[in-house]
Amino acid sequence: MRNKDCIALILAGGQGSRLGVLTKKVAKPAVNFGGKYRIIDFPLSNCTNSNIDTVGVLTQYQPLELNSYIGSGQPWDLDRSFGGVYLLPPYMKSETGIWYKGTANAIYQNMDFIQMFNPKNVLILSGDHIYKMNYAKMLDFHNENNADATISCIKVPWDQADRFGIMETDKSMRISNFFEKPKNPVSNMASMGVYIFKWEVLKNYLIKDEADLSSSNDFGKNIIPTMLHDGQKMFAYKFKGYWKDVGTIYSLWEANMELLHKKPAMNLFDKGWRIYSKNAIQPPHYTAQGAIIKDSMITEGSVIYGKVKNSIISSGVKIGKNSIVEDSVLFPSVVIEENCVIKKAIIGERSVVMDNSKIGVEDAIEGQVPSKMCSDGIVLIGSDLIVESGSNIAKNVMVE
Amino acid sequence: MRNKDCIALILAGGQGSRLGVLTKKVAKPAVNFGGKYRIIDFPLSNCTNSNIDTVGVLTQYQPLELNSYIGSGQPWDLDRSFGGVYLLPPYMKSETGIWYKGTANAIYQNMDFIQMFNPKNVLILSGDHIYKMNYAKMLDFHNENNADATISCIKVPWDQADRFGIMETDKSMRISNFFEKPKNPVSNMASMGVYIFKWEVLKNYLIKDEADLSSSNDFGKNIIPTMLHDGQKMFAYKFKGYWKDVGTIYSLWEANMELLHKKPAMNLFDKGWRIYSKNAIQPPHYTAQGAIIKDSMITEGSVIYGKVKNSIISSGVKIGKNSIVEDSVLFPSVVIEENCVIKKAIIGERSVVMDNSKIGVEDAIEGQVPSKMCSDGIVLIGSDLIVESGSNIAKNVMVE
Amino acid sequence: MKDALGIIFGEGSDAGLGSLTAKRSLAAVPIASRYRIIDFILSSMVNSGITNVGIITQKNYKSLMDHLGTGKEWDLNRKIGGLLLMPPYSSRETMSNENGDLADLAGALDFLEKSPQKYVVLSKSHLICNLNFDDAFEKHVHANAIVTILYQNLEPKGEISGLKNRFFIKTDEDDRISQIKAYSSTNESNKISLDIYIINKEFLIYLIRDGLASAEKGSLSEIFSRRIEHMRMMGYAAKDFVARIDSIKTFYQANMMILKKEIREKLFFKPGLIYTKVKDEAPSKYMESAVVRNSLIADGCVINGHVENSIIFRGVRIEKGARISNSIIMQNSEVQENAILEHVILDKEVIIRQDIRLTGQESYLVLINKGAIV
Amino acid sequence: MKDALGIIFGEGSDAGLGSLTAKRSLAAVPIASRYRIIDFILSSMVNSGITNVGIITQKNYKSLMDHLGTGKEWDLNRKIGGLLLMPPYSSRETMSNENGDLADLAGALDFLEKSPQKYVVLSKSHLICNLNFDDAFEKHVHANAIVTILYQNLEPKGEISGLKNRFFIKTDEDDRISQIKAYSSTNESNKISLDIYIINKEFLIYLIRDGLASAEKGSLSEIFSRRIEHMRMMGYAAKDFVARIDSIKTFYQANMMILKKEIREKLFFKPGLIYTKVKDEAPSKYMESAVVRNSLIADGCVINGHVENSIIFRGVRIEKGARISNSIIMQNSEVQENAILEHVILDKEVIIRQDIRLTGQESYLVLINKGAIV
Repeated sequence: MRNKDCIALILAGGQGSRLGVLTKKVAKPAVNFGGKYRIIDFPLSNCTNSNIDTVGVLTQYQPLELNSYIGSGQPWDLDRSFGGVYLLPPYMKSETGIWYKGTANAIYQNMDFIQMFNPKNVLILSGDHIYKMNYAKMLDFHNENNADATISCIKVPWDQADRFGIMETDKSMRISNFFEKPKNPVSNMASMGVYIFKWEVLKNYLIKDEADLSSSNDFGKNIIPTMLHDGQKMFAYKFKGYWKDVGTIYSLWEANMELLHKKPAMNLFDKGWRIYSKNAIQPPHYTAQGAIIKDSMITEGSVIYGKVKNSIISSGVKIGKNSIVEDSVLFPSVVIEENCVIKKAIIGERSVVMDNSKIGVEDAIEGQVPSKMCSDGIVLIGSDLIVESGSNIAKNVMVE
Repeated sequence: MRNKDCIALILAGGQGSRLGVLTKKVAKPAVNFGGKYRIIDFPLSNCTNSNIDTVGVLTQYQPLELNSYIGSGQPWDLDRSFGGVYLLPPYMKSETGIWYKGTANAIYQNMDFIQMFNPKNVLILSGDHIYKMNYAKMLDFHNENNADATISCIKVPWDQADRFGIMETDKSMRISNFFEKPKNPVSNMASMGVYIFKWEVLKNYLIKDEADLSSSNDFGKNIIPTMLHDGQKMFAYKFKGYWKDVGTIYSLWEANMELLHKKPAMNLFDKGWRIYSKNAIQPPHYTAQGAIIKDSMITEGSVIYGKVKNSIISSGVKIGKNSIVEDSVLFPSVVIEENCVIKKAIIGERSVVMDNSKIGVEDAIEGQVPSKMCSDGIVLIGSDLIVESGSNIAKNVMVE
Repeated sequence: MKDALGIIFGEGSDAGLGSLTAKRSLAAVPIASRYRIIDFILSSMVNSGITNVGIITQKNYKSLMDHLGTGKEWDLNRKIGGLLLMPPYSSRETMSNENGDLADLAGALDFLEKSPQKYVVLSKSHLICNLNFDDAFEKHVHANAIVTILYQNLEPKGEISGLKNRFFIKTDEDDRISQIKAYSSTNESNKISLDIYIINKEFLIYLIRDGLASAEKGSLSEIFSRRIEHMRMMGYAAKDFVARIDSIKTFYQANMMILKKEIREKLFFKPGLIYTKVKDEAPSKYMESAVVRNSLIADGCVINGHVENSIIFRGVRIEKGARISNSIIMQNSEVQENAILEHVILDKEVIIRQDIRLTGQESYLVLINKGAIV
Repeated sequence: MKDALGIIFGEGSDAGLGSLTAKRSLAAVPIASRYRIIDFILSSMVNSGITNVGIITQKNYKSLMDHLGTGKEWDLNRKIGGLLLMPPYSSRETMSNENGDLADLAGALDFLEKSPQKYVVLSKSHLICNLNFDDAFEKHVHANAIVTILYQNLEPKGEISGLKNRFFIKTDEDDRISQIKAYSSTNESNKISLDIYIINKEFLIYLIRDGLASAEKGSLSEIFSRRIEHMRMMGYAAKDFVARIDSIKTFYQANMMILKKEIREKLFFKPGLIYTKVKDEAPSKYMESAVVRNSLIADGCVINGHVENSIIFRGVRIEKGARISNSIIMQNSEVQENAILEHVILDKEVIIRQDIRLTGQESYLVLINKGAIV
């Protein structure tokens, strides 16, 4: 029987309801990012670049687009004969089947899958963070410490620490305490939701946790505190670099805008650590005679006649004459007709903004209710919508 | 947008409980057949050979082995960029998810998937029949008749007709009546569970059927009778050739034995219509000095020292010296040690029969209860079992 | 069109692309910001439903092999059929190109015989086009033709440059071919052959065998011309845009024509998409002082200078103050600050240093070799 | 071993396999019922974690290309790395084989330079083996060696036939190599080189460049021998079964050796599996009068005759009354009723008609060409 040293499992089942209309029809990891990527490209590419060639993607909510996006895994070189990428929805055993109850239960339900590869370690990832990370280095750290579990952590601003799992460690980085979303954080070392476990050890805890009917079957709330309580060797691995949870409209917009910095913390041009994505099969983009483009990223298939400033333009986008797009993120195949003004907007796939429209220009307009999910003036337009000629959409509005 | 003329959907969700211990851990379409195949190889290879390059496999029950068997679809040349093979388990939409309720509901839940390819026709198949069929010819017949639905049918013995959906047709083969499992059949033209529908027409019936809370959401019981009642153009397509439902232990054993006929009706050697399967990566089989093999099929990785008669020997099987295997089907990696006698047995993957054992020789043995699922003297041994030295297992016994 | 296989000649025998084809076959010459020349005819075949394509290569085909890889991007990574590169047989190494098309096709005999399809679509690689052969194929089968030659109507007659190596055909009202003739100034026909053929496979095999035995030379046009009396040959008028690359000049013109909206919108999208090797570059980044006009830009570029009427390939860097016009800048080249390029073609990985000025003319393009530092 | 790439020579320069290599490279010669010779060294590399393999081919590599396809069966259909066939450069066509290994390797320079790995595992294709290079690789890195040569101990000294083209090495107690010497009857060492090398990539590149500039000839053994004073070379004793194919005789012997249980059980399973092209044949069918003893049989065969001590490839038919012993019958051949074959090798697609009798000797095997009808 062949073994794998380490396989990865990506938790991609979450609905991502704070992303509003963007996750109406797709799972959160399938949300577009940075012009030609989807969020899940980041953990998948990290795996490939870290020489981890076996990845299970645990899906549950609206997986169709994610499934057809991932396909055989070829764009990430994950179409391997023994290993590669597997999509793992819940399934029925004997007469019964249950949906994934929590992060730990999702892994529990796929123990047979993991056992196929008989791995020494499993790497647990979540499908909703933008970052570049060499998991191989974390695995080395894990092995050097002969750890039962290693949790990757990053320093967060103190005032945000109560939104994370917070760790206390000794000098050797062994974890002495773990607090899930503490009201009064004792440290600002936050868990990134990236774990490596010895599979033999984790397996037992998953079985115990499943048997415990009071458990919410969650890594942060149940598995990790229990293991720590039992005195298992658990270490914190310090990650330095860009790491961003893009779970809200604002953070998604902000992460896109950060790509436009002169020297962005998330460098997509690094040939030593490419982010792979499924190709859109589009020609080069075309910039017309009258177009003005500054501080922006533009990708294949776009055709620009208007003015684009500080924006992310995805594949196949058309921007008509005399239109202005600023501080915005246009998803694939969006069409902006002529004489429009678009400010601080995220516009979903294939939506069309007809001519003479204004989006995100006015502070408030009668009859338009600002969305709770939008903040800081961001306008969110869903997929496959048509914004009629001469429309005017105020800041903080979400259009479904 | 690209379209497909016809895509196929294979209903592979059934538990196949009449196959007893063989489907304890795997879905019925993943059950081994003919030495190096699994049942689903037949509809998949038929699709490839009929130039249908887009196939959805609807899974629900124990899909892990099926999923890892099908993988990217490469063995069937179904790893296509636009199209290829997709595994379709049930999933959650918004807050809710429901398991497949019936055959029609399974297709209903995957309407978004089908819509991705915008096909003119859909071919619905079941994953538990052994046959070779050119679906392209049936599609031609369907198109020539400008049919809303075409149902493939085969003549069955009159005394079995009450187990099938039975059709009455006029001379042009237009269906005038359809009876699901009639007590007093008026015809012996039985539905093979192979349907072609115009997608636009089927879509509407699926939506209507789903809204009907009294429906059991089944093609044979609901969709087809309703369409017929509405006067849709439905035709019967006569299939001639080998077709076998392998839903019971006996029929599975019999179908295997039929391969050993001198000129078998199911010819696996036909280079014009190959049955593809996932390769086991095994060396050629080895037949030792003292071995005697007659009227049998042996495949890669097997090593035969004993006597094999009228049997199917799958990949990686070992048969020790002085052992006799007759009228049996040994699944992959079965080991028969020395001095055993095996008669009329089906032995599951990786099971080991230790030396001096007798299987299927005695009519009855005290303490061994014949299984309701076994008949005609067939013994069924499950997967991953060890039959201890000197065991004696009577006819019609199922060992779990 | 499951019943047709494709054959593409990797070389144009008349490829005069200077240093662009010094170390690569014509088929592998980069074009239109992210493609290689062969992508267009290969995608046309794939979009017509052909799943079995053989490519006849001669020399210098390492870059072509590298480009095509497993054939994945064209969905030709198939177990049944798929992409096959046909290198020269060792027994053919002594032959020279002068032996003509049949000698080149001899390397494909085995492929032709083992493939189940009954018809062959045969083309050279040097056509920039987006074609669908379904209609021509149906007409070929329906007309019981042995060969169908795809042609275009020249309006007005004989107005394209570089006609001297081209063949013209005459057809009757049913499009049956009555004459195939090399271009001459007194040409009486405006139907110019595209050198794309639909041929019955058994006949092609016969022709190759027969031609080898008798050492018959020349191009397929000449060979068909000699047999015009004996066989049923049909013409088929292709109405889509087709540019033929057979010189630096036509190469440059084809690139510039793609800047035109009406050509671009058809060439890349209709009737099918054009596939090419994926490079996983980030979207291109326009910096603060970027000024870009009427240009095609691939992914992975960083632009801080001026670009006008130009074709920019993947991974190109254009620094502040640099000015590029009417030029073609291939993959991973770098144009440093205040450099000025007009009517220039940079091959891959060229570096143009600060303040350098290179100026060509439309009639005399400056061509810089791969990897050069200027 | 993610930090090593593989290079395999498709030809053995000393391949004397008669008509078996007339139209295919040595690497593509069928062996052991369902494999080609290259499968063993290629699978060894893949099982050692190498994901980037270049194969240097010269002539006749169409069948090799066809066999390897997209590399899928070896899990080498990769986007990053994978399988690369390296055809001869056109500039090299004038060179002959006598220029030696460095000239052959020149075709791989580009591949070596563009690959990210730091080490190279280099082998000829003609070894029937199942090796794992992990341990040798670790020792190579740990010992700071520039080159590690894999060798085997001959016990007793010099007992294998065909030693005359082989090289022997002497090592000190740390396995550092002190001498590399061609075989002679007075040979003092029992360490015979397998011609498998682990080499630091930068050094290999230097060697190729340097060797080309000075037109250095000879095999790598000779080239390393000349430099033995200047560089740290280590030996590594491989303890597994290795058969070397360099004549019809060694080819036949290797096939027959695989009939032995202890060799078969290791060669196909340990340390890894041996991959080959999948053909989708049905299981083999034994009919009523089949008698098979001590033989290896691939899938897709129909056996109704007698087979003893033989190697039967895929899709072979053996009719009633036919008797085959001590023979190798390749793919899709057919032995008709009452024919008798002893010590015979049938290439692919041979037909032996009724009642024909062919008898060779172990010292003189009868070899029938591909496609022959006897």
